[in-house]
Amino acid sequence: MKSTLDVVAIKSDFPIFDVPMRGGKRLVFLDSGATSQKPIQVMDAERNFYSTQNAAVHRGSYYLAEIASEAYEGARESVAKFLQVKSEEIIFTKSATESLNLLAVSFERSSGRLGIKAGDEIVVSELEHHANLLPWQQLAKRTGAVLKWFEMNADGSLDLSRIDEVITSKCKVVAVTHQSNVLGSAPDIAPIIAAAHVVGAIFVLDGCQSVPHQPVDIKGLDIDFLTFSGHKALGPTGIGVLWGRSELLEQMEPFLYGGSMIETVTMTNATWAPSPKRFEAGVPNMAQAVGLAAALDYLSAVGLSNIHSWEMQLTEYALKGLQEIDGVSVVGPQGLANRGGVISFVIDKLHPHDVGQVMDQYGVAVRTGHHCAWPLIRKLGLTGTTRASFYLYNDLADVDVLLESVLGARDYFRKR
Amino acid sequence: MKSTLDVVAIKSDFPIFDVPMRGGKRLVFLDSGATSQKPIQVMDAERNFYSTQNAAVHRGSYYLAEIASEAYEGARESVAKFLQVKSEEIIFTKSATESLNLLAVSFERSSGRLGIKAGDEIVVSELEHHANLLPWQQLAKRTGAVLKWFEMNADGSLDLSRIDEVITSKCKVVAVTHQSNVLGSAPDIAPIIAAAHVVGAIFVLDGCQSVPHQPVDIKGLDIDFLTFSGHKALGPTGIGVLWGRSELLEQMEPFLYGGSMIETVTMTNATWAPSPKRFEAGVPNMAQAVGLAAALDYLSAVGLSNIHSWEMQLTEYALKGLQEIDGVSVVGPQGLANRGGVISFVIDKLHPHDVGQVMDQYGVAVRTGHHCAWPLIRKLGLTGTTRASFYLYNDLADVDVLLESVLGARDYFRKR
Amino acid sequence: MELDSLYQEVILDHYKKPHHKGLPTGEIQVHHVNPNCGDEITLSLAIRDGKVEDLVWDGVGCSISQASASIMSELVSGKSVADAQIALQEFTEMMQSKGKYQGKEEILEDAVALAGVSKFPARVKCALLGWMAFKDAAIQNGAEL
Amino acid sequence: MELDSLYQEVILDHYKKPHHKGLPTGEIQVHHVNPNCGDEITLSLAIRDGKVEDLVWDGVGCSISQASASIMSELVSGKSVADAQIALQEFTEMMQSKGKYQGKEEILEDAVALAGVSKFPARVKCALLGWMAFKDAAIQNGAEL
Ligand SMILES: Cc1ncc(COP(=O)(O)O)c(C=O)c1O
Ligand SMILES: Cc1ncc(COP(=O)(O)O)c(C=O)c1O
Repeated sequence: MKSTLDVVAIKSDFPIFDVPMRGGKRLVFLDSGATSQKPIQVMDAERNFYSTQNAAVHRGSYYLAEIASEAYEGARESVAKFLQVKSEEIIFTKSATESLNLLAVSFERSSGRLGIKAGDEIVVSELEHHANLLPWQQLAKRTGAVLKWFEMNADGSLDLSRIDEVITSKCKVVAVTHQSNVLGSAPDIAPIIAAAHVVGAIFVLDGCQSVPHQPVDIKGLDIDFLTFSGHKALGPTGIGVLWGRSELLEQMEPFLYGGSMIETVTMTNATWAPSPKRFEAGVPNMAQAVGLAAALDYLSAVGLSNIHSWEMQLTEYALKGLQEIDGVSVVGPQGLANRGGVISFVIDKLHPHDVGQVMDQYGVAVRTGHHCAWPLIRKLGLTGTTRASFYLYNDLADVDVLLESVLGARDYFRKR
Repeated sequence: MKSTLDVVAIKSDFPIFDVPMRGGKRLVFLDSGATSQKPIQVMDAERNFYSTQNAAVHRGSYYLAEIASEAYEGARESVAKFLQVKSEEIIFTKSATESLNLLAVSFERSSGRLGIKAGDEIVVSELEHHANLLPWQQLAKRTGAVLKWFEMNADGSLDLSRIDEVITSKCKVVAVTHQSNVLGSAPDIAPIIAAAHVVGAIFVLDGCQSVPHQPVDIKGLDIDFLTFSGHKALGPTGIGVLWGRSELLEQMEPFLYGGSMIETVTMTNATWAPSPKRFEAGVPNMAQAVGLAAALDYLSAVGLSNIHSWEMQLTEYALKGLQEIDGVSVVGPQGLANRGGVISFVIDKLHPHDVGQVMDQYGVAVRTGHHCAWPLIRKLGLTGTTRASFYLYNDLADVDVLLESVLGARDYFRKR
Repeated sequence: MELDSLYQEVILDHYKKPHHKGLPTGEIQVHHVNPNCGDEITLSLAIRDGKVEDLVWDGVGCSISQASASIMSELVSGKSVADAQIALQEFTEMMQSKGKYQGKEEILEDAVALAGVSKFPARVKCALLGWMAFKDAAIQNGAEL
Repeated sequence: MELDSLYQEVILDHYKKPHHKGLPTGEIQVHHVNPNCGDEITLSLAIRDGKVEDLVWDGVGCSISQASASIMSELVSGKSVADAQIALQEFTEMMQSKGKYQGKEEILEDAVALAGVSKFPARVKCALLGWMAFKDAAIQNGAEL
């Protein structure tokens, strides 16, 4: 198997891999599904902002404020270029979680096509991360709207057999993930998007697990909103992106109120600036925006297609290895079709916490538990899984240690 | 005049002061009221987190996740120590703006003493930054509550003569700033806090302009909530702090819904984790929390009292200089009583934008306009002011350049 | 001094004695604001026989925003909508050039004096305020811009 | 191996054959969850003559949370509330010691085997789950803890 990318060179950009783990073991980081590691380029971009450009954007007419504004708006343009959308359609949030809450609350406050009221229907799926379930579930509770969902099949795909019952003419919003953060399965969203648009509903795509890992064609998908988190895409913590069609953003009420998002203000009244400013109240997360732009530049330089195909090679190798170990069951899709580089598995009847603990002794960082997708885990009749997720800095040796540690975990408890 | 602190040493910690401004001029940064500059210690703390500790907190049982959690929770403890409150009372937000919106929305969703409903009264003041006006103004509009406010006197103090009419038994929340970001005036909040508590209302203090600049005694003030922004306190962008009494936080509904803030989740229902987790949905701004802790350590090492008295010396010197220039009027408090290191002024009938533009040629970074406090500016019968704000890295030479540039601005337009 | 390229004499002249400034009386009045600095402008006009007429504006703001509105109103008043559009486009291009494009004097007349503004990104919005109000008002009066 | 200090034999024994595990039948049932990993416990007990009695728990979770609940129920059952409280305090102190405090065996009995857990911060909550449920249930049954 040959890598489509130079993993050795890539790894050397990430200082964390020099840090010894418990017992001096080298770090085998297989938890990029939770958060990614950061290359020096991203740290340098932030430091450079603080050292040479830092001032409050959009608020001063002095030189440094001009430079800061250019850096921040330049970051917006970078993100727009990365997603191949218009720059004014990019809103910086603090995380995908904030983006999705922003949408739910803004819809609650808006009227017309985007407004949510009693009797309206909101559709999600059983695959969703809590961040793409709870804002909608609670919005439904607050407004009297009805929350509906697509059920999940055992292979991690969605049951679309009753799509016309799930998405009806009462439906206002459909919010679905591009890829499950637990199983790695990529649901067949095309028919869902089409069905949503037939009834005039808005389609929101949770791109947290796809945007950092593969080319995502927003126009081709014909979606209305997309979000992802910077920290899962080599970027800093504390920054998320919300993309939306400008004609929709212009109709939406604000989420956070404060400085820089207004047009005029009196004690009793206020009007709002156009988007994206309308949705960016306060002094923004400037350094993080600049850091995220550097992260996306890094990803683009390596190439999203290269990253994706390399992750799929790692996934193939890991899947095969795991499936050959007696006592190990891969949960979700067993093959390479309709999936990304995230694998969940269980060992014997062991609790994932115990499994992860033994794997940790090998320097392996995997996530254990319900992965913030508790309904999905319950649907599978489990209390949790152990999850390995890959990124551009992982190599085949990492998978070898993964397999060794899985065997180790199994045997540690079998023997005792 | 002798400095209570070693400004030369301090300045050398801030790389931005090596950056040449327009025309090669040195940076005279007098816009810390908008955002502060960052010392290398803060940049190093963030880089160190990303290079040696980065993993998703609270979500993994592996070594790196443990270290990351310790770093993040350690930052919470640092902030708590800085404010002399309990660690579990510290909530990390992205900014003061988010903190204040969090409170307003949480009160909208909560019931009992904290719940806001039609007919309830909410009290602010004419001094408020948009971030402490609009969330309450819009909350009132959404719920049918009544927004009331303390009027401002010409010297930037609040008119408390009718305090009993402003704060009545219908009052649920009083939200007031500790110091005006426009005029530097520090309103007399003690009687307001007392009046709020007599009627059982919650008192929220906007500490954006005080916490970074002077010791703030939360217990002594007897307030219920406090917020400030990291970026104004030498910290990174993208982090804010909300402190609240734990018995109140425990009664409050969440603001953002998502991962890590839950207790249990099904497709139709959810229950919430205790505070502070309840209010920190998603992978948090970990690096920024760590960076903020380093910033507060820096401030503590210099000493908040030293910083405050130095700023007051700079203010005295600047006030005197400005007041001596023909054509210049200082707006707000004319003396040193009840104020901080923020000075607003106007020159002749010049528009502040034009003034700031000339001052920029001297390397002076001041803010011009309404400073996100438009009602205050209107109340003064102005369209804007020019504002100079001081911090620990400013020195008397900075004030000299300020005065020189003010003269320059006046004469540039007088001559033509 | 770089500043003098920003504050050219014609700009200060227009600032001190603005043209076409008064109480807008037209039926359609547009109100534009620059929320960053609080500059405001109200403007009305009429379009008769394809020509821009009765342009009157009022406002508060910095020398750049006020002078630019004055120069704009002088320039487009009496012009055909088509010519006004050409001027608007030329001006916008100049403003977005970051100091690189000086603008054609035969199109922009006095407005070329504002070329220096484009080197100061924070001021570009000031210079554009009046022009955007004009554009908006013209469209609301049925012009196709 | 560091791991063996975590997974001591008595822990795995309790995990495989948990004590006092069954369907809680008391009137007051407490339900505690560790939201990070989804571990759950339901517990009921009675307090008679100042003694902890009828303690029964059910739950799902990792070996540490299940074993700790089992060891705890064995330890406090039949004890006076005062003694149970002493054990609870001793155990909590040990758990928060980051591996530095081994706990007194005369108070904690089998529970000292859990000392190693305190070196693994992410597992401390697992070990405490049953104990916190016990504390809650005791308080709800009128004990002063
Ligand atoms: C008094 C006051 N309150 C609130 C804010 C809002 O802070 P931020 O923009 O960091 O959210 C500011 C600063 O902009 C301020 O000066
Ligand atoms: C599919 C999915 N959606 C949403 C989120 C929430 O992202 P964040 O925690 O960065 O806000 C995550 C990750 O935690 C995720 O994997």
